[in-house]
Amino acid sequence: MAIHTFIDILKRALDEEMTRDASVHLLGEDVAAGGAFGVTRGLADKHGATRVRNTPISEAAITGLATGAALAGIRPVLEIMFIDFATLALDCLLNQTAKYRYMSGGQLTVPLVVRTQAGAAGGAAAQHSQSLETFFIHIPGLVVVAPSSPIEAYGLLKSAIRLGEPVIFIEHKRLYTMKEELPQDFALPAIGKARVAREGTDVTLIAYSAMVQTALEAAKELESNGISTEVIDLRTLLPLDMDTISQSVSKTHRVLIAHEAVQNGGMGAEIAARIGAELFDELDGPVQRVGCPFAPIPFAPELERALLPGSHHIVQVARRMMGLESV
Amino acid sequence: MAIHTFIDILKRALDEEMTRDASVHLLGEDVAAGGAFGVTRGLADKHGATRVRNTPISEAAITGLATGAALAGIRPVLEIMFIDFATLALDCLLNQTAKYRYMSGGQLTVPLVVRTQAGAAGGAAAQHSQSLETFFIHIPGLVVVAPSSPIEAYGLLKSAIRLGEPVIFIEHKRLYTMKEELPQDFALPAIGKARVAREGTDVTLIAYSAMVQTALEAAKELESNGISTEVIDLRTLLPLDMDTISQSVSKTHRVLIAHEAVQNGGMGAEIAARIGAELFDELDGPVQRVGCPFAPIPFAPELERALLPGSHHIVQVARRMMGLESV
Amino acid sequence: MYRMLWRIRLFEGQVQRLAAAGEVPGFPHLSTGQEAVAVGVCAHLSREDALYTSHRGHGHILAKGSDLEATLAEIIGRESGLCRGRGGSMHLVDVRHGVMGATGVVAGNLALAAGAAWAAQAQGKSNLAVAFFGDGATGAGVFHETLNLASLWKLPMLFVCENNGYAEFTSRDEHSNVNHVSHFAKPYSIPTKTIDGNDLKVVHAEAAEAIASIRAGHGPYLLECMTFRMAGHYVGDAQQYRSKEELAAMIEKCPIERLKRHLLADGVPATVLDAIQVEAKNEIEQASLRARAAARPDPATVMDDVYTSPTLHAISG
Amino acid sequence: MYRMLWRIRLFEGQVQRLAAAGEVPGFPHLSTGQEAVAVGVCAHLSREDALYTSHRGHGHILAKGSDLEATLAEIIGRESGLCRGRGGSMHLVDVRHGVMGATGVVAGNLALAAGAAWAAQAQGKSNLAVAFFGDGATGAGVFHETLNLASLWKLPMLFVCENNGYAEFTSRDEHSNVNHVSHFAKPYSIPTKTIDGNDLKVVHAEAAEAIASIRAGHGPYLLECMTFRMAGHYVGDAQQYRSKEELAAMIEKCPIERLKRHLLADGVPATVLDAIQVEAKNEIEQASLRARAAARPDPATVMDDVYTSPTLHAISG
Ligand SMILES: Cc1ncc(C[n+]2csc(CCOP(=O)(O)OP(=O)(O)O)c2C)c(N)n1
Ligand SMILES: Cc1ncc(C[n+]2csc(CCOP(=O)(O)OP(=O)(O)O)c2C)c(N)n1
Ligand SMILES: [Mg+2]
Ligand SMILES: [Mg+2]
Repeated sequence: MAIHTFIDILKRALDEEMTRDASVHLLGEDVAAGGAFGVTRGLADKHGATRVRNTPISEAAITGLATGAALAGIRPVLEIMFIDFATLALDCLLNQTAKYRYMSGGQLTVPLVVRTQAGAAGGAAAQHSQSLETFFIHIPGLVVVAPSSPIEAYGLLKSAIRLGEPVIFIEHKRLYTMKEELPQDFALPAIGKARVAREGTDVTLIAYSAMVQTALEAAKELESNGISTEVIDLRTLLPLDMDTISQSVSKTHRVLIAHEAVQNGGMGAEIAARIGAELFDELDGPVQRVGCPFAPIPFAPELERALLPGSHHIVQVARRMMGLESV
Repeated sequence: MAIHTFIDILKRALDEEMTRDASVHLLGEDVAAGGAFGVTRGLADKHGATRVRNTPISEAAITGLATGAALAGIRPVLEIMFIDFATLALDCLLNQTAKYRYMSGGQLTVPLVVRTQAGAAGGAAAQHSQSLETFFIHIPGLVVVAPSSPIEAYGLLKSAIRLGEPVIFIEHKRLYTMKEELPQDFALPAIGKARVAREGTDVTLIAYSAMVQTALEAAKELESNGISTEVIDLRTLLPLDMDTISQSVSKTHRVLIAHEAVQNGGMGAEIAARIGAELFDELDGPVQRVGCPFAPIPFAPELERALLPGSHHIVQVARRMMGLESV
Repeated sequence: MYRMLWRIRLFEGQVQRLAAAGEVPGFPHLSTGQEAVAVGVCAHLSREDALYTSHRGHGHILAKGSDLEATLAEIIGRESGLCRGRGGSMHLVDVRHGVMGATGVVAGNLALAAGAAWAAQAQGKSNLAVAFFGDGATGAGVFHETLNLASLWKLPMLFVCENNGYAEFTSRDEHSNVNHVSHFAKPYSIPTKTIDGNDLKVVHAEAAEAIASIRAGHGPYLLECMTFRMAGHYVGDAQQYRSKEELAAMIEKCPIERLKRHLLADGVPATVLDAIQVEAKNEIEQASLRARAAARPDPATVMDDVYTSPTLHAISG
Repeated sequence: MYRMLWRIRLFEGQVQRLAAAGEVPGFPHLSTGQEAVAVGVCAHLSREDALYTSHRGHGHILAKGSDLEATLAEIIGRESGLCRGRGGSMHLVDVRHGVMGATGVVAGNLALAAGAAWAAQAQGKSNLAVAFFGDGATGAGVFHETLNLASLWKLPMLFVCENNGYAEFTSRDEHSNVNHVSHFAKPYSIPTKTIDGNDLKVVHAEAAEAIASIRAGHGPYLLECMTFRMAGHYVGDAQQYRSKEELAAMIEKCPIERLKRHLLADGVPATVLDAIQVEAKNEIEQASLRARAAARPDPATVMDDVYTSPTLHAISG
């Protein structure tokens, strides 16, 4: 068993999928040079420059090109360097990519994966630190996946490439250097299913992407406070796996949702609304959210730290939910 | 007292603001010819071609241009013809317009109003019918306003122009031909405050934009069912006026939120989450949402009608909430 | 080709009549007056060549071979329509005939056409992609991004601009001071020509040359066809912004009249031409009768085809 | 101007050292080697002229007159920084000196600069707007949309492209087959020149001409300055993608060495030049000491300045 960083394991997943299926092609700014984070380094040498293609800085056109190629039978894996710039691709993703199958009355499908980097990672400031998954969960026709660790990324990326739908695949920058051992026997996870990352009985803590790691830390600390926390890793944000959530909530009766994105109008809002409507009678108290306060990400580290939600916020809210801390 | 359509009254508000303040300028595709719906017809003749400027079909650049002009002391009112194409302007709105004040440490402000048309209006199909307000409520630095009638549009547009912040002003196509009398004495509404459009005691029905009219219809029908409905017209979607909501919920203890946008990840999610967290003890039952099912807007009228939320959906859910209908 | 011109002309006339009668949902855009571009270009395309078009695309789609009845059925929102009534006038797709799609977003699918061209190149196929668009679309950044990509990667793609001098109600000189769309191709060294788009003979010959160049592996080509929008921007547009003189010039420019004169001069008997026109009229009328009699979509199927995988469908919020 | 070249060079050196020492958050991009463009262009600007720049903008901002200490303080995230530590290296704004902003989104503020130019025009003011950007930015659609708008409305705007032959780790020939950025201006009839951006004398003279043309009301102008990125894309970039020969050519191209040779040839004594260099070094060192000693922002103020109106602040979610 080998230990892999998030970066290495993504590369491995891409490499294996390209080897398995000749229609898989990589596209994006600097991808032949490895991309901004080195994920695709070496793949051009191995699979050829046609299948690993550098593009100009034209987010709109390369997303359109990838969509058109997907409609024509290629399986592109497109990298949009930062999710902050995915807005440049959003017209295409919203108005073409996501709607093609529906608008054509089922004649066409768009087997496309858009990999993109999200999240704050220390001083990247307001235009390189955002968590914008909410834009995508509001678009019928898309699938949104956000892995929480190297192993998760490996399986989910492979599943996403094989799915045959347009998938937005969100990689958190802070996870890139995280290491994990890849087990030898490994069943690919199903897109659309969440997983229980840690079992517990008092509070259901729902997270995704890097926040799952933060949630696990918080859960540890909460354990020493006598609070047993069940951590759910959503894996797929769209569609949302309410079954897994519901099973957990029927056990704990308390829910805390944590994400790095701005709280207002964030993913947590939808989850809280669904739980509030579908599991109302199961709840012993209000569903709580921990998210980013309503401001852009500031540059100075003190400010960035002050803004971003961390495990201490989760611990504090969870303690309050258990009556261990006053409001 | 004169009777005005939504279109006429918007024109009147623009005309008056341009007369009051020489820094107000209109920009957009075909605005000198009146725009796609005739809202700005005649204003170029009156205020001159410099202040009412046709632009090329360049949503990204004209939004940037308007933002740069606002930073330099102009008060642009920019029209983006359909909110469906606002995604082409979203990079600018998200990464420049909304963040400028914050990133510059308070040195600059962006007094800009972006008018845009939203909603389904019969056969406009998947790329001309969307309700995309949710993208904007998730962006710190923006203000989002969505009037529900001609009178509302008149006051809110004037207030938005005077506010001095970047405001997304969403006009529902179905309201354009609605007529109302404009009272002579008229205090401009404050941005950020909701209004109670109809008082009631059993259910709080929260809506905005054209859905307020639908909600009022539903409320009438519910009255004949013996259900007293309080209808809240949000007016401003960002920031959200929780005070008005809270007052109503403390009275009715039941909440139903209705909007035309796709329900998943929509505005209603945030409202429901806030109510669920902040007013948990006031609730007699789950907060319910009525929104668009998760699909693009289809073309054929039968399909469009089948998809869009209408007053009968509201009535049905409200009756169920009151125990008058089984689930 | 004379027949196809009439088919399109009469098809658009039929759409206009049905729209006036309230049978067409939404706001269809007619290609009346611009038929020669569609017919002249599509004459050189095979089914495997991918066609993308704009909001004004009925003509292109018919010229590419799509069925009259299924196309009309889509435009009036029937289950038997090309897209089962989901798409409508601005979103026609007919994969069987290589019609990969129309779009209501100006310039919104130009890069998709480049993607089709890239796919053909990557798969070692010989087919090409054609994108039809209006002059207004050249204001959109993605048009320029796509020119760059197409030239950089030598994509087998034909850009066809129908320059009708208008974008909605605003004339070209308020959109750009670049007189000819072909000028935009020059920095990229994309071969380009500005031609008379109302003369089918010219369009046919120039399209042949352009497509031969693309098929020979010389990369993209841009054809700017000067043409004339005989109808308003959309059905119902009163066109107060156009001068009487301009509208009067219409008959002179009409591509059907022009071709008719050519053919008569070439010795084709008028009776033959008249017969074609009558046949086309009958075809359209028959297709229209059948399309209008066809079933409307079942509201219960409204959630079909959002996703491919039924598992995603089942649990999607 | 020789002094300003050194100021920028040594400023960037200081940023690089501080970054290596972990004192600079994020990933600053240095303009080392490209100083002549900043100095030669900004020499002609007044405070009222609006300057917009890219992610590689330190030099432009210093040349426009911003304070060394406040600029550095911003780059290391202090409360005394230009933007109170909110912006950082890629988001420098200094309204007092007409520095309207840098951006981390490639090409993201070109249209904003056009907006500043339009505002000046609409307000009847005589000032202009300058936008600095890299060659990579020409791949972005909004660059072309902005060229069109600027030429159509005859905006008083100077486009300055620093063509350093690279976008990140990929050389220009993988981004476009258009050799010169100036070619993009041609369809719009925007006057344009491609010049040696490493020779301050050349830049200064050509910028004078361009700006005179703009101030005379002839509309926008595009200046393409061929230059050389002496550092990596960002601090820490190992630059394995560049050849030894290419890096060796650096010293030959260095704009400071070039100007020095000019000045010596003109008879300026070497001692004078050396003294300027030493003074610049002292200035930077003093500014750096003060900036590093300055207070860090107070975390309690993190929600300041999201909105202007306190009422919006108070109730925003
Ligand atoms: C991105 C976008 N912006 C605006 C519109 C509204 N609109 C529809 S058609 C049109 C004019 C298009 O002009 P042109 O490309 O010349 O095509 P034509 O209608 O002349 O065939 C506009 C502005 C749109 N559909 N898409
Ligand atoms: C819209 C966008 N896409 C991608 C990036 C990532 N990125 C940052 S700098 C850069 C290269 C820019 O090249 P160029 O414009 O030539 O400027 P240079 O770095 O050479 O000064 C890229 C691709 C970005 N910042 N913004
Ligand atoms: Mg046109
Ligand atoms: Mg460069």
